[in-house]
Amino acid sequence: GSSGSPAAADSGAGEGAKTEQSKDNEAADKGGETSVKLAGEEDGGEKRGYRFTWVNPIVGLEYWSIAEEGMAAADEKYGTDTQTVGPTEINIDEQIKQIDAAVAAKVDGIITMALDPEAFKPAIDRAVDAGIPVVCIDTDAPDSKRQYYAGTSNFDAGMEAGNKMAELTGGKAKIGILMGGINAANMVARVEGFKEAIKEFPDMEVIVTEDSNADLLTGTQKAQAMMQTYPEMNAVFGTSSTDAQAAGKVAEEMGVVEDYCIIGFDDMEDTLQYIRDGVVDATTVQKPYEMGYLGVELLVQTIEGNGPAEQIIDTGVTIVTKENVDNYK
Amino acid sequence: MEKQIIMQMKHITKRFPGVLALDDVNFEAYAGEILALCGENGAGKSTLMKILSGSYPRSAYEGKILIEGKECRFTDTEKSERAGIAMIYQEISMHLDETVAENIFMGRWKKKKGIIDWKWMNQEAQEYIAMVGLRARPQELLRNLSTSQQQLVAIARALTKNPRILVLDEPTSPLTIQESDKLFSILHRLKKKGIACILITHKLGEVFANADRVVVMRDGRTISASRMEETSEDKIVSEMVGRKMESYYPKETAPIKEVVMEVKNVTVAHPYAANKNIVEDVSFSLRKGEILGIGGLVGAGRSELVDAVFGKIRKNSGELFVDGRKVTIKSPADAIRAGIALVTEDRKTDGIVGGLSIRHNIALASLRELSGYGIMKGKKEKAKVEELFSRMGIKAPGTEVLLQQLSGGNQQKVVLCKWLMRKPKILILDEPTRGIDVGAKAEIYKIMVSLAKEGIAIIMISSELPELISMSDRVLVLAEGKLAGELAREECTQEKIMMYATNIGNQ
Amino acid sequence: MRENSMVKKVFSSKEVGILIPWILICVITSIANPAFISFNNVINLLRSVSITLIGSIGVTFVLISGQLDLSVGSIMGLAGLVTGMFLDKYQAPVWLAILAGLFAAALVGLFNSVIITKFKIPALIVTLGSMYIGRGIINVISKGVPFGSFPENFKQLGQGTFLGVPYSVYIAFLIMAVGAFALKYTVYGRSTMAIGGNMETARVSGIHIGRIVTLTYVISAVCAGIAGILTASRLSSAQANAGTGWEMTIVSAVVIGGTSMYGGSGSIVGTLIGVAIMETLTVAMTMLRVDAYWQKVVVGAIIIIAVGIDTYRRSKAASDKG
Amino acid sequence: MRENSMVKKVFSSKEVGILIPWILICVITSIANPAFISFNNVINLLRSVSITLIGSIGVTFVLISGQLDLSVGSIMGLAGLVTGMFLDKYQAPVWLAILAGLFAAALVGLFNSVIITKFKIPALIVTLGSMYIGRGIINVISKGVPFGSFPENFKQLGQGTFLGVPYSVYIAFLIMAVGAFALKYTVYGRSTMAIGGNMETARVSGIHIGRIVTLTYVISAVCAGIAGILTASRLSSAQANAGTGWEMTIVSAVVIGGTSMYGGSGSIVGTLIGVAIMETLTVAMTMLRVDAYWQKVVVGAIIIIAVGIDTYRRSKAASDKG
Ligand SMILES: Nc1ncnc2c1ncn2[C@@H]1O[C@H](COP(=O)(O)OP(=O)(O)OP(=O)(O)O)[C@@H](O)[C@H]1O
Ligand SMILES: Nc1ncnc2c1ncn2[C@@H]1O[C@H](COP(=O)(O)OP(=O)(O)OP(=O)(O)O)[C@@H](O)[C@H]1O
Ligand SMILES: [Mg+2]
Ligand SMILES: [Mg+2]
Repeated sequence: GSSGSPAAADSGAGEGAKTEQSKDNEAADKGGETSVKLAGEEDGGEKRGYRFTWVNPIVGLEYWSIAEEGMAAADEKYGTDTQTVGPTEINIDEQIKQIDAAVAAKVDGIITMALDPEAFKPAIDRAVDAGIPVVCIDTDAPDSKRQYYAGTSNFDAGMEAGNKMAELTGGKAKIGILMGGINAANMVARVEGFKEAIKEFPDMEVIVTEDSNADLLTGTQKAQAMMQTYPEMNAVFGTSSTDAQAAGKVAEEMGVVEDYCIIGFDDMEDTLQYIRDGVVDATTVQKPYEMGYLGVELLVQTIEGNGPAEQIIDTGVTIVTKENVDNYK
Repeated sequence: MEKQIIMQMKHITKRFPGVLALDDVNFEAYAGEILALCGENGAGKSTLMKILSGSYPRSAYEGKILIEGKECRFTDTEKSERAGIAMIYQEISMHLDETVAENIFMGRWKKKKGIIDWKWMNQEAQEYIAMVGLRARPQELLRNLSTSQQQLVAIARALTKNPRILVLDEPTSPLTIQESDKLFSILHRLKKKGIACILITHKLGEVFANADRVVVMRDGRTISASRMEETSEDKIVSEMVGRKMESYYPKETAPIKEVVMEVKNVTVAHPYAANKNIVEDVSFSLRKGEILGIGGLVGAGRSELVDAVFGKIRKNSGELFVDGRKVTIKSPADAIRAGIALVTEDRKTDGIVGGLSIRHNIALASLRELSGYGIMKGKKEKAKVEELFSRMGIKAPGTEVLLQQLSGGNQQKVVLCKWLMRKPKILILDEPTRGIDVGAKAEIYKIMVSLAKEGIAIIMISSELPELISMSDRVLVLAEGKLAGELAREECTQEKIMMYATNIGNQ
Repeated sequence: MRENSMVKKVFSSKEVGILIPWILICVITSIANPAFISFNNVINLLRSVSITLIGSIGVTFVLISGQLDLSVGSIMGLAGLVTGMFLDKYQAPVWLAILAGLFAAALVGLFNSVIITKFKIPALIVTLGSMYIGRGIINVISKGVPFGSFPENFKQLGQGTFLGVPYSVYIAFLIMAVGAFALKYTVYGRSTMAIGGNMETARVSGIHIGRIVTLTYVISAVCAGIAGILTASRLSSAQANAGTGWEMTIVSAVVIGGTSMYGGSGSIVGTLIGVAIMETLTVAMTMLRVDAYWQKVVVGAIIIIAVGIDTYRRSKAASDKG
Repeated sequence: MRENSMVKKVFSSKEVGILIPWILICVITSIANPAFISFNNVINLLRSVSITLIGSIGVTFVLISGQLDLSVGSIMGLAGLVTGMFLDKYQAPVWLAILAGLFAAALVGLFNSVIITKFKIPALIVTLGSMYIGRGIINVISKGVPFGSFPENFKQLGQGTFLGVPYSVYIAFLIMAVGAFALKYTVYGRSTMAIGGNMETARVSGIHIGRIVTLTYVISAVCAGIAGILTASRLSSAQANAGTGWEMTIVSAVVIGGTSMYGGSGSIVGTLIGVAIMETLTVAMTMLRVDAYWQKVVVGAIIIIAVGIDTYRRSKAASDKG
């Protein structure tokens, strides 16, 4: 059994708060698609031999390991090879360097997660201009020339969490937020979405925000201090994969599980267990496996010219609660 | 006396990058003798002894060592210690942040049931401290002791090892006469017990007063080995220098002109003892062309006095006039600007930068003068450095050699060059000839005289009374931080200085 | 250092200085928010302090000997992960899993010291390299997936209490006592001080530098390993990114506690207070309701002020006496 | 060093040693993947090297003077962010925005040096404190949201090229040349070396320690600031977490380049090679298709081996000459 994972600005991605996925850009990319048609059969399990590079925002984070499982499955199916590169802590600069290196290495396609759309746009455009197709997963760079995007926006995911909390607390909540990195764009987007959702409820209010650094140990320290300092607090929203677990752990230790509505992010095994036990109330789940799988599949399809017409594939958000915890997948 | 050879070094050759430090040296010592090892700075004395003590491991040199006829292969100092060799190093300082007892027993801590027995060590240390005549508690931090007191600790440390061969590399350089006498009485006692004491020194007086034999080295070779009665001071000197030397003290009285510096009521608080002044209300004046000696016992506060004048340490009160104008000196930089230069007592801590070249060290105090708009004038620098380098006869392959590779005496010459480069009005020398060979000493005296002739005023602190008496135009004697007396050249004798220094003269 | 009572010996004036800012932090926080001195909070604080302290004691020895160890964060993560893997994946008995974790840690320490002493490569480079290597091995082993099905008795180690006090506090206290004793009363401790104070002097005094340095890195690694295993137990989960950046927190805590970065002097009790300051600050910021975005500014300022008070006090003490 | 040609002077034997492993890395990578020496990749590599190099030159001076600067990562982020804020939020002209960024950087450097020289607090603590404070200010200013609407001419700075070579390469080369010259041929450089070698000797020789140290920290901060602004320009975005952990990369690069952590010796050309090794490794791993999970292991090992080769060569050279 494996379980929760930490890590700076975990999973989701940073759509800058304002970049919504609605701003589709249909025209942008015809040029990129044409160039790289290598020999390869249409479909099937044959060896295509394409070499893809996946530029991971945080190597070693469970969320992305799941996405990589999806990629591996697609690699298996299409006979491709996807290499993982990337930093172990958030470092946009290094991600960009890796994209450029992959372009220089003339790989057949690049998968990445555009932690900051503005920063990624030039690098993605350079890749596409060099004839290398790019697919964004989890977080989009909507104004770039990338061919496809598969994922859900963090803003929307945050909104779903906010709505769920309103539902669970009857619209009455003093909320403490545990953020997995207060300066990580994807965390900021989730919080903004969350706040957008609770705006409509006059009796819901965020009274404190703390930085857990996406680290379980720091998260528990902060959750504990928050719960003791703000007696009026009755709900916790955790934005990274370890935060709900941290809050749940502390609530359990202090014997105050009943007093708090805890909603988190991602479906780490420990979080799911806490949901079964009624310690954590809900968690917001994106689908990294699907994203990874789609990343490879869309690249193959782009190269072979048979991809879907729609550039944006929404992989959706699921809110997991006690009711659906064993069958949501 | 029939004495047996206790130690032989045969065909020892040692190379450093670019230097042949020892060239096929043969050296032997007898049980129960005091053997002096003499030679110019850089002759290879320290290197030879470091080989004996295992400080340079077996793989780093050629040749072999026989102890009582048995060949020994020392890979580290612990092995040589076991063979009965103890050494007091010339350049190696001790652990300043530890206690006296700790320094004495470092590496050989006494244990009781696996636990270090501080009580025993402090008691034991007390005995050795008393033996060498040190006035300090075993628990005192070494940092709080003066350089000479630290040297006594090093000697105590060597004695605890009960050596059969005791090597002392310039042990008396930082010591006063009384302390030296004490040391020699210890050495004579050891000698009677059959211990071989090898003494490196530049003070020939000591050699003749105490040694049984003397070995002279030059340029990495042994030149002679003779019994004291077979040789003479002149002979040793000429063997060392390779030529005949005239008098050591070339004192000519330069015309003494107007007052260049006046020091008024300098008081410096003791760094540790409360309500005590290490220098108290000292005033004196200094004239152009004059060499002013400052004498006194160790701990009299001579160093503190000049350090305070130079702005190296903080003074509590006192005024300074240079050329009749009052100058405020808060840092060495202020003093240097006022035309003062200071060759400090301990070159290792504040005289040299070991990791930099000779050139960088010599230029260090004159960076502004050797530059324009902040950029060094390379040619000018090189020329001036080369000139001083050869004038002082520094023994090194060139001016780009790192200072830490020079022998102790040559480092001292570099420090002197650094200040001469500035052409100061007032040159303060705190124990300037410490660790310097006779040739270079004479050279330094000559330079002092010629500087004085040029009208430079010189202050010289010295614990070597002959040097103080022969070189000074006037001697100030400090005792317990106060000015105890002033002696003109004519009335200056060892007895008078000692009288004032021990505060008898004041009555 | 005179012959004084044991208490005075332990709290020599050196450590008292840095105690003052810590007490200030505690007093101010308690007044602003009495919850700070609630039983729960104190116990939690003790728990965090104890775990960080264990790692810091090893690093104190490293710094005193004039060396540097940047790999402790990776070692902490690695030890926790290896223990977690043995428990979760191989269902090994607890003692074996812990031994395996400590063994992995000791191995990294040994690697560090062998490279440093045999090849004379600067410690900064070697331990930076092993920091990377250790983190890399963690990634290879875990692929980011934490291990977490631990038996109850293993979880007790980091979560359980005896007489209301977490086990980890007893462990830390024990290690601290042994460390403080070793520093003063064993040949190893004295040799470490000597090497850090002046390596050349130590060498000619017949101290085996290589052996002492090797031992020091292994001690540091094992301490980090213990801290990593306790963390995994405390969280019921061996995280792949555990200990990231921990080396800086620890070196800072040790230096705040008065140990010199350049070797030769330092104190275990000082390290305790340094760790206490760092850990207390994390909680105190929340308790004082300092905005999350401002917290780092405040923490940074307090670190400087705390050491500033200490420095001022010491220089004043020196001149008062004089 | 005798009277040699300029070239020989610059590439004194000290730097050549560490050049060898770098060349090895390049050759091996090029053979395995010729794309490594493609025009595009070389340019990209040059760009990365140049930006890191700028920051490293400042830190080289800091280390040579026997000091330490952990705040460069925060300063880098802060300068980029302030410039970004001026451009994006206040629509300021480019020159003003850059000046504002550099001013903010210099201010942190000044803060460091004043606290260090006036209050005698250890540099590790002070720059750790200002690392926190700087990062905190970034958080307060940005609240995690990057600034990003930059005018085209600002973007050109980090992205544009002249004769096919990025502007940042010219800037870095200029700074490097000035730095190398300053170290060897100016009063400032000489003083820095002396202070790092033996601070007391330097003081007694009339060098104004306070001034030189102050200047050094400001230089280090401004260099980090330039790197931060170039990074913002290169990414078309000023990130709140830019420069996190950068201080370690940089100190490592400088030490790999042969500068001593303990002051007194070092070389700018060595730093260039150290930076080149670190940056090349990142790209080479991708080019060699080394899996990300293994990359850290490989990078760590190569860092140790690279410095090991250099150390071995030097010790051999020393014994050969003798
Ligand atoms: N570590 C070293 N590296 C390079 N050269 C050295 C080193 N140590 C000594 N030398 C050289 O070896 C020679 C002998 O030095 P040594 O220290 O033995 O002289 P010495 O006779 O003790 O002189 P002094 O009276 O000045 O102490 C000198 O030329 C010196 O420059
Ligand atoms: N750092 C220090 N801490 C405590 N006491 C000191 C320190 N330096 C010197 N002293 C004490 O101050 C007194 C003066 O010492 P100092 O060595 O300066 O005298 P001196 O007359 O210059 O003798 P020397 O011949 O050794 O140069 C001594 O009693 C010494 O123990
Ligand atoms: Mg010598
Ligand atoms: Mg003196």
